[in-house]
Amino acid sequence: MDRLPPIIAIQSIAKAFPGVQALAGVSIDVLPGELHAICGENGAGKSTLMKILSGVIADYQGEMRLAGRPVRFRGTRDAEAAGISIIHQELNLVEQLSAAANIFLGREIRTWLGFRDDRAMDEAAGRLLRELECDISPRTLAGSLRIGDQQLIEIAKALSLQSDILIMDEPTSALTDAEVSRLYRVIERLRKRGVTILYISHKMDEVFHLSDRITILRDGKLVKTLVAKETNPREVTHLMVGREIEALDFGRERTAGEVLLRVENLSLPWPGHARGWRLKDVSLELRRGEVLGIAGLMGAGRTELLECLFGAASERPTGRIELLGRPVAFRHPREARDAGIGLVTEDRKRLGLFAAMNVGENISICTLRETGQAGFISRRRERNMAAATAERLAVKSAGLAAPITSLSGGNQQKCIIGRWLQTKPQVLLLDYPTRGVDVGAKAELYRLIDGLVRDGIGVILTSSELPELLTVCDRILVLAEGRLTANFARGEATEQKIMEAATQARPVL
Amino acid sequence: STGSSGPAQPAVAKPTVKRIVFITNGDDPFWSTCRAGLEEGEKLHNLAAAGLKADFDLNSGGAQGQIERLRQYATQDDVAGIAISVVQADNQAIIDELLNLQKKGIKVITVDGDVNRELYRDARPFYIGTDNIVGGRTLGTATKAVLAAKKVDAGGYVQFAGYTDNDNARSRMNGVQEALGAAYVERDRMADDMDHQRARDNVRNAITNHKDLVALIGIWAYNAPAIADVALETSTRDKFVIGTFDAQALAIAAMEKGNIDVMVVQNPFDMGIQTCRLMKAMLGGDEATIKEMFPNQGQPDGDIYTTGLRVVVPSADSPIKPELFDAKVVEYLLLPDFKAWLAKYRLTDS
Amino acid sequence: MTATPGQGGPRSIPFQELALVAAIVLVFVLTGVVDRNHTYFTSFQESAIIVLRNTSLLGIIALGAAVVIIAGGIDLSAGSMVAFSATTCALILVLFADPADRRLLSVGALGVFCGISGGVLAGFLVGTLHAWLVTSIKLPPFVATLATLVGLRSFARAMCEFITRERWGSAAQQININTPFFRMLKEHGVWISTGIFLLLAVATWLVLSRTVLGRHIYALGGNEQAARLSGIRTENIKWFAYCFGAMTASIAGIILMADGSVAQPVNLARGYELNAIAAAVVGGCSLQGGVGTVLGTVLGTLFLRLVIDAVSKLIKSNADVYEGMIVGIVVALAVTLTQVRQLTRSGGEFFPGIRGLAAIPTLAIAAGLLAMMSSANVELLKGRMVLFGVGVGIVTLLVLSAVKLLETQRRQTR
Amino acid sequence: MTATPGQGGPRSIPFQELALVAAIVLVFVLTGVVDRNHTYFTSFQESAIIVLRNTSLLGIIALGAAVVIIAGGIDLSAGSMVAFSATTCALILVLFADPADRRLLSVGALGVFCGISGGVLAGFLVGTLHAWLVTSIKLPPFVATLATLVGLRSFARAMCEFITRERWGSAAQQININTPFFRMLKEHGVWISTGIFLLLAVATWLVLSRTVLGRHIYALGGNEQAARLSGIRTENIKWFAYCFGAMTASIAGIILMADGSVAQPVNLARGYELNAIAAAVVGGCSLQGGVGTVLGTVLGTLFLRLVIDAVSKLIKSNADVYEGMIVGIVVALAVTLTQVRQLTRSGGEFFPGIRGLAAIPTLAIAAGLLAMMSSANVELLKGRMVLFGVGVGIVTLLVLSAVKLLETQRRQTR
Ligand SMILES: Nc1ncnc2c1ncn2[C@@H]1O[C@H](COP(=O)(O)OP(=O)(O)OP(=O)(O)O)[C@@H](O)[C@H]1O
Ligand SMILES: Nc1ncnc2c1ncn2[C@@H]1O[C@H](COP(=O)(O)OP(=O)(O)OP(=O)(O)O)[C@@H](O)[C@H]1O
Ligand SMILES: [Mg+2]
Ligand SMILES: [Mg+2]
Repeated sequence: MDRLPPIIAIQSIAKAFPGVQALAGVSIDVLPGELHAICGENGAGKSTLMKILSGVIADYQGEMRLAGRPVRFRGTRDAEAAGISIIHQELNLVEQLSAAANIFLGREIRTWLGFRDDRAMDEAAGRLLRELECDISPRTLAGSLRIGDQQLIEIAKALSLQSDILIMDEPTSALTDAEVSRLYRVIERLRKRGVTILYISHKMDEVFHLSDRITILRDGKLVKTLVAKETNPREVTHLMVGREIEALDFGRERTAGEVLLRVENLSLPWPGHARGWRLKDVSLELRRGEVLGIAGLMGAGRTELLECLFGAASERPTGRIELLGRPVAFRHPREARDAGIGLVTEDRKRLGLFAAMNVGENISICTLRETGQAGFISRRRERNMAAATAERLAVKSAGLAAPITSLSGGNQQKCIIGRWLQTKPQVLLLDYPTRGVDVGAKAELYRLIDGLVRDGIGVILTSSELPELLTVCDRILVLAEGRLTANFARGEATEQKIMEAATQARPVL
Repeated sequence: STGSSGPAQPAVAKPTVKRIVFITNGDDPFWSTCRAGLEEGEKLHNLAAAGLKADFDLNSGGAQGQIERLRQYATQDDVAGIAISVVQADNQAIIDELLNLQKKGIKVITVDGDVNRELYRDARPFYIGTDNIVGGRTLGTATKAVLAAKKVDAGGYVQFAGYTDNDNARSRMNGVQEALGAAYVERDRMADDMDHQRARDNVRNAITNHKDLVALIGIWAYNAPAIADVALETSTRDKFVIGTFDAQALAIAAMEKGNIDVMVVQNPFDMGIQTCRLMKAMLGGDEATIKEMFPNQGQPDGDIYTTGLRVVVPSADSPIKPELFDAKVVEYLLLPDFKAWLAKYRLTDS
Repeated sequence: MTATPGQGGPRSIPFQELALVAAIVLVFVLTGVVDRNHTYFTSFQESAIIVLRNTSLLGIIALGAAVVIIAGGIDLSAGSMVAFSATTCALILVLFADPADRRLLSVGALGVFCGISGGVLAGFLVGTLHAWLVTSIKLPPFVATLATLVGLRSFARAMCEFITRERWGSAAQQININTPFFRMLKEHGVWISTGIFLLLAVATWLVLSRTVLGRHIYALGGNEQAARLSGIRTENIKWFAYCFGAMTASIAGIILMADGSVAQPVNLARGYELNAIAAAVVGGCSLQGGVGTVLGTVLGTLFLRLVIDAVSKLIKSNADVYEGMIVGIVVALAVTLTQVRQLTRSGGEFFPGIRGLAAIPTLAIAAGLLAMMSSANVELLKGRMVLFGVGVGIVTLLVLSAVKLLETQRRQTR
Repeated sequence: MTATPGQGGPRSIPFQELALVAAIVLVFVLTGVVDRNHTYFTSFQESAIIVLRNTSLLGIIALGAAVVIIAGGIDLSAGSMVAFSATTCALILVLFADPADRRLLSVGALGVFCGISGGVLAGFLVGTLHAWLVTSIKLPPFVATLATLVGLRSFARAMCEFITRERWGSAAQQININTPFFRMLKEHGVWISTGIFLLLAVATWLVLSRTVLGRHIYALGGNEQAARLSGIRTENIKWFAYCFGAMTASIAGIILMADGSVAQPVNLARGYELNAIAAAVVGGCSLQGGVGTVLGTVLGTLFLRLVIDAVSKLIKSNADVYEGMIVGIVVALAVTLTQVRQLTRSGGEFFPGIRGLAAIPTLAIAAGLLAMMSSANVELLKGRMVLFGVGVGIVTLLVLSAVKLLETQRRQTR
């Protein structure tokens, strides 16, 4: 295998963005037909490298050889012409267009008159989706699809090119395990066809399940390229972060206190949808000092559940919610905030960050009133409070005045958690806080959560990564199609059991 | 080319040359004729010799625009005199600025559009221009004559203008109404805010809305072609008598085609000339000329110099006859003669 | 602006268009009946011609505006562009005509041809300028076209003065066009402009709904980044959109010039850009981009103009005073219509909190004043106008307050 | 509109403001020197007063526009709001005055008080209406304020005609104000309006940069969803922003009415909204929201007005012909300035592809025509104007082509 000449030879490629050196002299050889995983912390430069490889970024230093020939892509079209296609980390769909239109966007099929041939495209798209074992109609609007299905559209789009080099940048970040295993099967088929795949993921199990070789980046520099069979997750993560991650088991000897939050028969309608509800008769309680995990497939309604508890749901939920024994019905996040609840949203960029503000302002946004009197802000106290929080959470940044956008994903997440810690919440709702966060940062977040519950607040945590839930949570509830289908205590839960509960539609309780 | 008469002045002219600035109330072609007159007067009365030059400033900004300009000129110390066609006769702010200019020793007169004489007569020493109420009466009389000739002794009519409560528009309309008398009912006075497209739509709507119309009266210059065109396009020309003010190129063309029965034409060209004459006299302290222009100064309306009105009719067989009008005020012209006069001064409008 | 998902998506657009058709028929019939002269029925043709003339003129510009809006941009400069192209065309005629001939009678076929193509070319150049400012200088479309909105008109004025001064010896602020060709154009003004409008509409429809370019325009408006990452040359799409917008405006400019047989840069087509945008919006184009149809735009324009005309039929004199209100209300209502489903479904309240409480008197006062003023045109209300107005105001107040109460009730019970 | 990340971000704002100060000084000195009367030096005070008067008037509106823009909205209705509040105030005076007294001399203190508070209240109501349309009816701000832009003015006209007809027997389209109080106001017009302007500026500055409300306004403009999920009552913030915008406009309306001693709804303050937005944008406010400062806005307004005034000093008469061009160019340049760093550093080309190729002649032609027209004001160029214009055009063409070539070179070498 190693005897073959590399199909892609990346030679000392460097790319600088204003402020950051995203890549510094990275050289990688990718062999034909192999699945080559790229690992690294947030901001290591993985996506940037892939963007260069797929012609999205055209100005960079260094050179690239494709099957021996030097190439320099001006745009994505050049790359596609050269047989390289990419599935981007972020969803890039036009919500107003149909699934088929999105799949063939930029490469529309024409009739002999030069007009668009929508029927042909619909048929082709249907075929691709079936290949992905996905049953959505090619005519449905992309905007009305669930995140998971949207991700699958992206994959179908990349596959439609039939290219012999495929780049996947965190394709599973929005997929459920079921969909992930579907994707695995697709990948297998592709590899049989001899397609070379570059695969980026923060999930070690995926990396080791799929890849032949693993290249590790750190701070835009190449650390090492390893053969998968000759290494192990521990070594890889070590190389990624440059230090050991003690995979210690959190939550030992934590003791749950009185009930903070009691939810009875919470239901959330979903007008104009066959199912009719996003949540149905959900009952749960959260005790002081415990981490309550919520598992479920994409679209199961985890986000909606947290949104309901936080008074941020699009519809008005029915049912009963008690906070410390008092019944509450929040109509606005403000009321929830004042009552002592905090929500760290799933979609950091869209729902969390204020890109135009600096780190300090992002941390203090919820607690400005506390800083001064009569609606005025005391800059000094604001700064002190923010500084204290940043220190407590060990936010790595060039000071509070640094623009929030200059921080890595994990640190941005810490800032948002810090924002809510400043409100001294009783209950903290964390909606998949480790999404797209690298291993190092994840470990820190786990430790942080552990510390918080020990200080006597209650945490509800959702995640699509079961090991994470199993590590951090004292109890794990499972949502399936908006209903609670299981309730495991620490210890009795296994990935197997959770998946069973998550995939069954009818409630057992 | 007479570039020097342009909106902009040579930046290196000697500062000893003082400017007389003429500020208009709008940007009608009417004013191009007046400007031509001003340039003519500049030569005729040899302003250059007196270290003067006339400068034409078209204001398309309404009252605010005029106020703004008057303030500007108050700061520029090469401005010796201001001749202005006041856009709002009752506008106190404009009056204030006029007085302020005179306090600074700048000579101010009004041309074509005067201040409200009951209230602000002393805001300017002299006025040069048409007597709009007389103008209105003249047009009314002429229109009535044509109606009579058509054996139409009753019916409605509509008057069109830019702003129906602008002073000269109002007095013209009142004059028309007065002269047409009670036999004919004024159905509407339609304002178009000086939007030419809307001027046309107004005529269209008037025709569809009022079934008994016998006459359409254009009060401002651009209303004339608007009326003629619409009458033509709706092939209702023969239903109406069309009388208009001023003579835009398009209006003249329309009258040639027989689409306008009568035009009451002011003489902006003469206004320009007289402005130069008066200004020179005022600045040069030439009492004789002033006396000559305003013989009965001090008496009522002794501060008014009326430039002639002209009634222009298509041809000699028009029912409108010279004897209808007071020859002292009104000059009766057939279209060909009028065009000849225009040609003499290379003018297109009046 | 908060995105309104699904708004005007394929499913909802027919709704919008059907609603417009219904509204158009309704307005037509109602006006025909209520109008004292029943003008719409008695003299259908004249009325139709008046409406057609304005519709086609506005519609041509609206098509351009629609394409730009669908592509996710905005073009505020249409009105000035109209004036600019008209002036350009007129000035070219001036140059071709004999200096003594200020009525431009002596302009031959060549002159006319150069004039027209000059005007259209001006549109192309301005469109290119917009695209350049937006794509290369990275100005927000609003700013770029705001700059040309104010810039182009004054540019046209300056050119007009300069060229006439050089050519005729005395500067003119407006140029009268008696050129035979344009007189002819004017004679058949309605039919020609309507023809051009329909032609353009069909062409635009073809492009938008049948070609790849059209798909890319929607994609660009819907999600620019996605479009770019799909290998679409978004800059070129924008180039097309802005050129199309400017060129439709310039065509309208030439028609307008012929129709008025005068080119007057100062106030020719002032504010048309807003009417065009309004028409497109009424037709269901979303300012967030990616949503809108040609049919909708055409219907929107027709509806807008019809309503305006209807009012001038009902209020016999000085109807133009009310035109603005009509347009404003129509626009607000039309866009509300596109949202109405979201509004009702999401149990959203109409008058939430103090904010809502404050909105109620506002609406009541507006309603009252409107009633009072419009009552001036109704015979039997003469003299009782103030009473009537106050009455309507109070009724509105009560009704809205009731709504508010119900909403509060409902939220309590939940 | 394509987001321009980091534009006017915390660090770059001082730059913007310093640049403006420099520009202001430059324009002042240059004009003072070039102007043949050296008016700026010889009669500094009068000139200053003129500039101040216009600056303060526009500035008051610009402050409102800035707050709305920073809050992520847009208010197109300012100009109409000015006319509306002026008309409201005037009509209240009419009602207080004796019907025979059309110059409103007989209006007492009470009448004046009611008039002024009526005008300001009108602002508050309109602002509330905007907030209601945007938050409850979910109209995009552009649409909502577009509707009021066209609606309010005609509403004002209708009211004016109606009330004057009822009160005086004959409808008037404008109301002259000779009420002693407003005469007095007019006497000290500059100082009062400047005072109000500065007062408002300081207040706005305090709110924006020192209060929680202000921070929330930035947050709302920066990321509405996140703001809401951070427990900010975004609807109320919008309510404040739109009310502030409308009320500043209505204050300006009353000042303008006093200054012109006339309330003329038809064309009072037409297009001021765009000048106000332009001033805010020149001052560094980003239309994407979340970015902008009071100081910047004030400087932007001053700069804009100063340039306009300077031109009217240099071009002695009919300067307003060029005003539009000035504003347009200033706006385009100012916003370009805020981007210039991104442009250069991200290796962006100025004339990429055919698009760039097409832009070059466009710019060359514009430059040529501009040169030709402005050359009319220079003695020694008389007669050679066309030559000069063509020359400049060609030079521009060559220079830009050279740039284009270099860029192509550079991308080749890469
Ligand atoms: N368009 C851009 N402008 C400025 N900086 C950027 C841009 N894109 C990436 N960066 C910076 O370049 C560095 C590498 O980014 P990149 O997205 O490649 O990291 P990554 O390895 O993909 O991280 P993640 O695992 O979160 O996807 C980061 O510091 C990021 O902030
Ligand atoms: N059909 C849909 N239409 C509109 N929004 C949707 C739809 N489905 C999901 N969403 C939104 O997308 C986000 C996440 O999608 P989803 O419903 O899968 O949440 P979830 O069940 O919590 O799953 P996850 O937490 O893994 O994203 C939520 O904010 C949800 O409101
Ligand atoms: Mg990445
Ligand atoms: Mg979720």
